Amino acid sequence: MSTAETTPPPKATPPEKVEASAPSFEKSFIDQITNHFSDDVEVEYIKENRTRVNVKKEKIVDVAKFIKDNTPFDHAESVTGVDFPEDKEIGVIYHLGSYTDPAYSKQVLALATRVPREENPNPGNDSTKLSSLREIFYSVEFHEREIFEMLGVYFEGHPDNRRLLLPEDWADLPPLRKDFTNKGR
Amino acid sequence: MSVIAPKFRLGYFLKGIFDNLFWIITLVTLAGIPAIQIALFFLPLPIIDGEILTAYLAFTWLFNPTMQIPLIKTLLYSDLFRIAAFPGFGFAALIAAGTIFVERKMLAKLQLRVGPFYCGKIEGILQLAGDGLKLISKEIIIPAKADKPLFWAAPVLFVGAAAAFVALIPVAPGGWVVADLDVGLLAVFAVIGFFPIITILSAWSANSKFPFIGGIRALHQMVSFEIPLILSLLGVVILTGTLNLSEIVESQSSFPWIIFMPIGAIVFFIAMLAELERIPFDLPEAESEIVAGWLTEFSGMMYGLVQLGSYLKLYAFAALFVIIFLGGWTGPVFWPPLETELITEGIPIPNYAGDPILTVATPGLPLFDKDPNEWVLQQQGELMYTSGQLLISGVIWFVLKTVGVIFFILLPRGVFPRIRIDMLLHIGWYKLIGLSFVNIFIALGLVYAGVIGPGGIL
Amino acid sequence: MVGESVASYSNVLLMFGFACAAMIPALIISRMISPENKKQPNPVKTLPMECGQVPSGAGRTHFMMQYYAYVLMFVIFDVMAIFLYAWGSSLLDLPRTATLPIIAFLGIMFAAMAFALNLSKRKDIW
Amino acid sequence: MTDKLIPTKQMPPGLQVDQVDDRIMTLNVGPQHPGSGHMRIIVRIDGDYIVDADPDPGYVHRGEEKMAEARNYILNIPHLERPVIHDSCNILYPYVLGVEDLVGIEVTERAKYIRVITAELNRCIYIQYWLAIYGIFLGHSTMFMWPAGDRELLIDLMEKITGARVTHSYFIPGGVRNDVPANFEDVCLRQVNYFEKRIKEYADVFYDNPILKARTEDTGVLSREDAIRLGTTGSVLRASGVDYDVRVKEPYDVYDDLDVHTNVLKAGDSYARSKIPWLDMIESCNIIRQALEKMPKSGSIRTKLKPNPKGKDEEVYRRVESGRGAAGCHIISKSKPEPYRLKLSVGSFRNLIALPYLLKGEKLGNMPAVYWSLNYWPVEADR
Repeated sequence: MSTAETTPPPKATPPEKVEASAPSFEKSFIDQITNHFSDDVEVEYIKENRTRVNVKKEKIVDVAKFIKDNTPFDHAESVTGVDFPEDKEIGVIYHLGSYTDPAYSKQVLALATRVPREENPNPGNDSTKLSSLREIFYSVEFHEREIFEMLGVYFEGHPDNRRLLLPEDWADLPPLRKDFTNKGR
Repeated sequence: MSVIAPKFRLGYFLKGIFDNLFWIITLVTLAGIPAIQIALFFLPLPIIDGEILTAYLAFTWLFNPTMQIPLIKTLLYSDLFRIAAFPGFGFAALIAAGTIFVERKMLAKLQLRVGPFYCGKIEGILQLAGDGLKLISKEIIIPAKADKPLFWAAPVLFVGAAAAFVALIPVAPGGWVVADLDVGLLAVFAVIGFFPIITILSAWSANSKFPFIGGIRALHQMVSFEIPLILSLLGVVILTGTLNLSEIVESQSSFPWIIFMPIGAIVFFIAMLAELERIPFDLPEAESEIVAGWLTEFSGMMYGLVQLGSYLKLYAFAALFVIIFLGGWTGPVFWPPLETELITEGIPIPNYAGDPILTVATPGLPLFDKDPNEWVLQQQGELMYTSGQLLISGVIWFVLKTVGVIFFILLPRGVFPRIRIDMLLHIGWYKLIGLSFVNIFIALGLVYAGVIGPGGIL
Repeated sequence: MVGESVASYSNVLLMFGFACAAMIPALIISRMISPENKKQPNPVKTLPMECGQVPSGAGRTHFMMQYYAYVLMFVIFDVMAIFLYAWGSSLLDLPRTATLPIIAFLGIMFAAMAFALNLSKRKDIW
Repeated sequence: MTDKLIPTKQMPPGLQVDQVDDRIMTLNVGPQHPGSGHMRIIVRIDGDYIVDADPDPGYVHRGEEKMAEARNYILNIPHLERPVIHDSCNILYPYVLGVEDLVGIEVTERAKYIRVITAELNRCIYIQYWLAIYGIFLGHSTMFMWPAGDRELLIDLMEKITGARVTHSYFIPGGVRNDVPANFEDVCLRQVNYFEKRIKEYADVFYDNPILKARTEDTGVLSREDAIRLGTTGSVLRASGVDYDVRVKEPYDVYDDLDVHTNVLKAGDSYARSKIPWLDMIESCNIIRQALEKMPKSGSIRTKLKPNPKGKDEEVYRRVESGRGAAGCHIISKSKPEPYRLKLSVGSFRNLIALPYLLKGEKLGNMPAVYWSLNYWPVEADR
C-alpha cells in the first residue's frame, strides 16, 4: 500500500466495459478474491474462460494461498515474465488451472504482479525480487528458475535458484529483457 | 611406426615399409630361426614312409606328386592344423562371421528392414569385411590415467579365453578336437570363469565410471548365473558317468539327452544367454543406461577384438549345448561307405556266359583313407582317426545343429527388452537353481528306476 | 581314444596362445595405419567418457552394489556345485547306498540356500 | 533440491544419504548418452540406487521466445514449429488460435476440419517417434524399428497434404495454407485404417511382453495427488488417473462436434505412462475417421488476412492438447505487427518437474524407462 504510487496500472483498464458482458461464472470466483483482498487486487479483465487479476508484489503469496485454499485452482500451467522497460518494471504472470473440478477445467486464472526493474541488473542481488510461489503451487519450480535466468527476477524462498536453460558461463544481460538485442535483427 | 594419413608422401611410405621389412628380417634371423631350430630338437617330427619328415624333406616332397597326399595328411593330423584351422580358431571364426551376417539379416527381416544390402553385391555379404577394415583403420584411443598394460591386454585376453573355450569343443568323431580332456566339462567351467575376470580387469583399468559399473554388473551376472549353468549339466554327467565331451556325444548315439532332461536344457540355455551377455541379459553393455558398459572406452580394433571374442564365445556355447543336449555330430551318415567287398575285393562282372571277365573295384572313396579298409578298421575301433565320410557327415550335422542353436540365441534380441539387474539376480537364484535341482533328481530317478545306466532299459 | 597326457592339456594353452598371438598383429597393424597425431596429442580426446562433460571424481572409487548377499552366497555354493561333479561323474560305478549321503548333502545345500535367500530377503538387504 | 512439501518416497534401508555420502557416485547422463536425449541428468547413485537426480536441460535452447519478439505474426510460424518438428502442427496450433483471437478473424468450417485431421495425424507421427525411442531405451530393438517404419505411412500422407514431410508450417491464422489433394478422403481413410491395424499389433510384441511389464510396472509411480500438485500434463497426468484432456475440457475448433474419448489409467507407473500414448493413437484414428465423415466436401480453406496484421492491445492465452500434453501459448500484444512477448508453455517442460521426484529411490536400470515415459521432448522443453 505504501508502494501504491510506484505501481501505477500500465494502461487504463476498462473493467466497466467488460463487466457488461462478463460471464457470471467467472465473475463469481473473481468476486471471491476481490471481496477478500479489497484494494490489493485489481481485476484486469474477465472474459469467457480467461480472467486476470493484478496483485501487488507484497501480497502475491497471500493471494495465491487464498486461491489455493478457497478455489479449485490447484496447479500453475505457465509462468510468463514480461519486461516493461518504459514502466521500469518486470511483470510476472502465473496462469493457474484446475484439474480436480470439472466445472473449472476450462478456466485459466492469470495472477499477475510486477516487480521493479533495474537498469544494470545483478540477478539475485538487486531489488528485482519476488516471493516464490513454489510452496503453494509446486509446479512453478522450473518456470521460476527459467524466469530467474531469463529476466533476472530473484524468487525469495525458492530452494533452487540456479540456471536452468542458459549455459553456465553466461555473463550477459538476462536475455529476455528488452534491452538485450538480437544480433543481426 | 609410420603414419599414412596426414601429410602422405610416397617416399615416407616406402621408407616405412622398408624399415619394417628390415626389422622383420633382422628379428627373424636373429631370434626366429634359432628359436625354430631349438624347438626342432624337442618336437617329435612325423615319420612318413619310414623317413623322418624334416623341413628340407617336406620342401622336396612338395614337388613330388606321389608324396603330396601323405604330406597333406600329415599336416591335417598335426596339432598346428587343429589349433589354427579346422576344429580350432579358423573354423570357429568362420562360424562367428557367419553368425554376425545371419544376425544382421535375420534381425532386419524381423524388424521390417533389409539390413546390410550394398556391400558385396549379394545381400551385403561383405559388410563384415568392410566393418573390419573400418575398425582396423581407426585410431585407438586410450583414456588418460588408464592402466595401459591391462587395458591393452584385455581384448587380446578375451579372444584368447574364447579360443581356449573353442579348443575344448569336439566337432567330429575320431578325436577331432584340439584338446581332448578327461575332465573336459570342468575345463569348460574353468574357462568360462575367466570371462568376468577379464571384464572386471578391463573395466577397472579404464579409469572411467561407465565401464566400471558395467564390470560390476558383469560380476553380478556371473554370480547369479554360474551356479545354474554348472548344476544344469550335472544331470547329463550323472547319466553318462563321464566328463569327457567326446564320450558324452558318443553316449547319445541313439537319442539326445534333451529328451530326458528338457528342464536342464532350458536352464542351461537361459544361463548361456546370460553368460553371453546377449539381450535380454546384456546388462554389462546396457547402452541406454551405462553408455556401452564395459566396452565404453574401447575404440577401433580393440572393440573389434572384443566383438570377435564374444562371437567366438557364442559359437562355443552353442556348440556346447549341441554336444551335451542335442547329440553333437550324431546323425544319419551322408553318402554311407560302399560295402566292404566292393572296396576290398571288387565285384566280378560276368559276361553273358557267366564267366567273370572283369572285376570292378572302387578307388578309395573315403578321400583321406590310407587303405580301402580304413572305414572297416575304424568301425572295429582299430584306427585312431576317422574316415572321410564320417568326418564330413559329422561336421555337417554338427554345424547344422549349432547353427540352429545360434539362431535361437539370436532370436530373443528381436523379441525381448532388457531386464533389470535385480530381476536377473532373482531369476538366477530363486528360479533357475531350483529348476536345476529338479533336473538332478530327474537324472537320479532315471538311474535308479533302471531306465538308463548299467543294466537299464535303454 | 581319450587323451590322457599333459599334451592335451597343453593344447588348451597352445590355442590360447595362438589366439593371443594372432590378435596382436591386428592391433599393431591398426596402430600402424590409423591416423594419430603424435606431435600434438589432444588431451580432451583421451579424457574418460563422461557423456561430453569434463569428468568429475575418480573412475576407480569406493563403489558398492547392494546385492552383496548374493556374492557371499556365490562364494560358498559355487564350490559346492563343483564338488557335486566328483560324485556325479562316478555315480554309475558307486554302490547305490553311496547316494544317500549325497542326497543328504544336496538337501543341506538346498536348505541352506533357501534359508540364506529367505533371510536376506526378510532383512531386505537389497 | 530436497523437497519437504512432497512426501519423500520410502527409500530402501541402508540408503540414508547423509550416512553413506562417501560412496555416492555422480554420473552425468547426457548430453552425449544413448539414454538421455539432448539433455543432461546429473544422477547420483549409491550402488544400484539413484539417491538424487537433477535434470539439466538447455543444450538445445534456441531462444524461440526472444526470436518471436522480433518477427511479425506470419514470420513467426516457421520457426515456432521448430521445437517439435515431429509434432509441428500441434505446437503451432495454440499460437495460430491466439493470433486469430488477436487479429480477430474467423476460420472457415472446412479449414477447421482439415486442421483437426492434420493435428491428429501429427500427434500419431510424434507418438510413433516417441514410442520408437522408448523401445530402444528398454533395449527392444524391434520396437524401435516398427514404429519408425510405420510412421512413414502418415508422413507420406502429411506430405500429400502439406508438401513437406516433417516441418509442415501448415497452420496459418485464418485457416490452413493450402487445400487437401483431390482424392484425399479415400487415401487418408485407407492409410489410417491400415495404420490402426498395424499399431494394434504392437500389443503383441511390446505391451503384452512379460519382461516389459516386469520392468515398467510399479516403477516411477506418480500418485494422483502428486500428479496434480506437480502440474504434470498429457499422458503423465492421465496415466495417474486424472481425467483431463484439453480437447474435451476446452474444445477448440471442431473438437466439440467430434466424439473424443479420454484414455485414463489408474496405475501411474511407467507402464501406464507408456500405454496412454498408444491408446491415444488409436483414439486419434477414431477422431480422424469422424472428422473425415463430417468434413464439408468443398468450401474455402482460408480467410484472407491483410498483410502484416496488427494485434489488438491485449493479451491472450490459448491452449491445445499436443502429443505431450497441454501446449499453451501466451501472447501479449501491443498493437504492433510483432508480439510484445510470446510464451510457450509446453508439456515437456511441465512434465520435467516430475523427473527428480520419480527417479529418487529408483534403480539405475529404471532410469531410461522412467525418464522417457514422462513423454519428454528435450528440444521442446528448451524452446
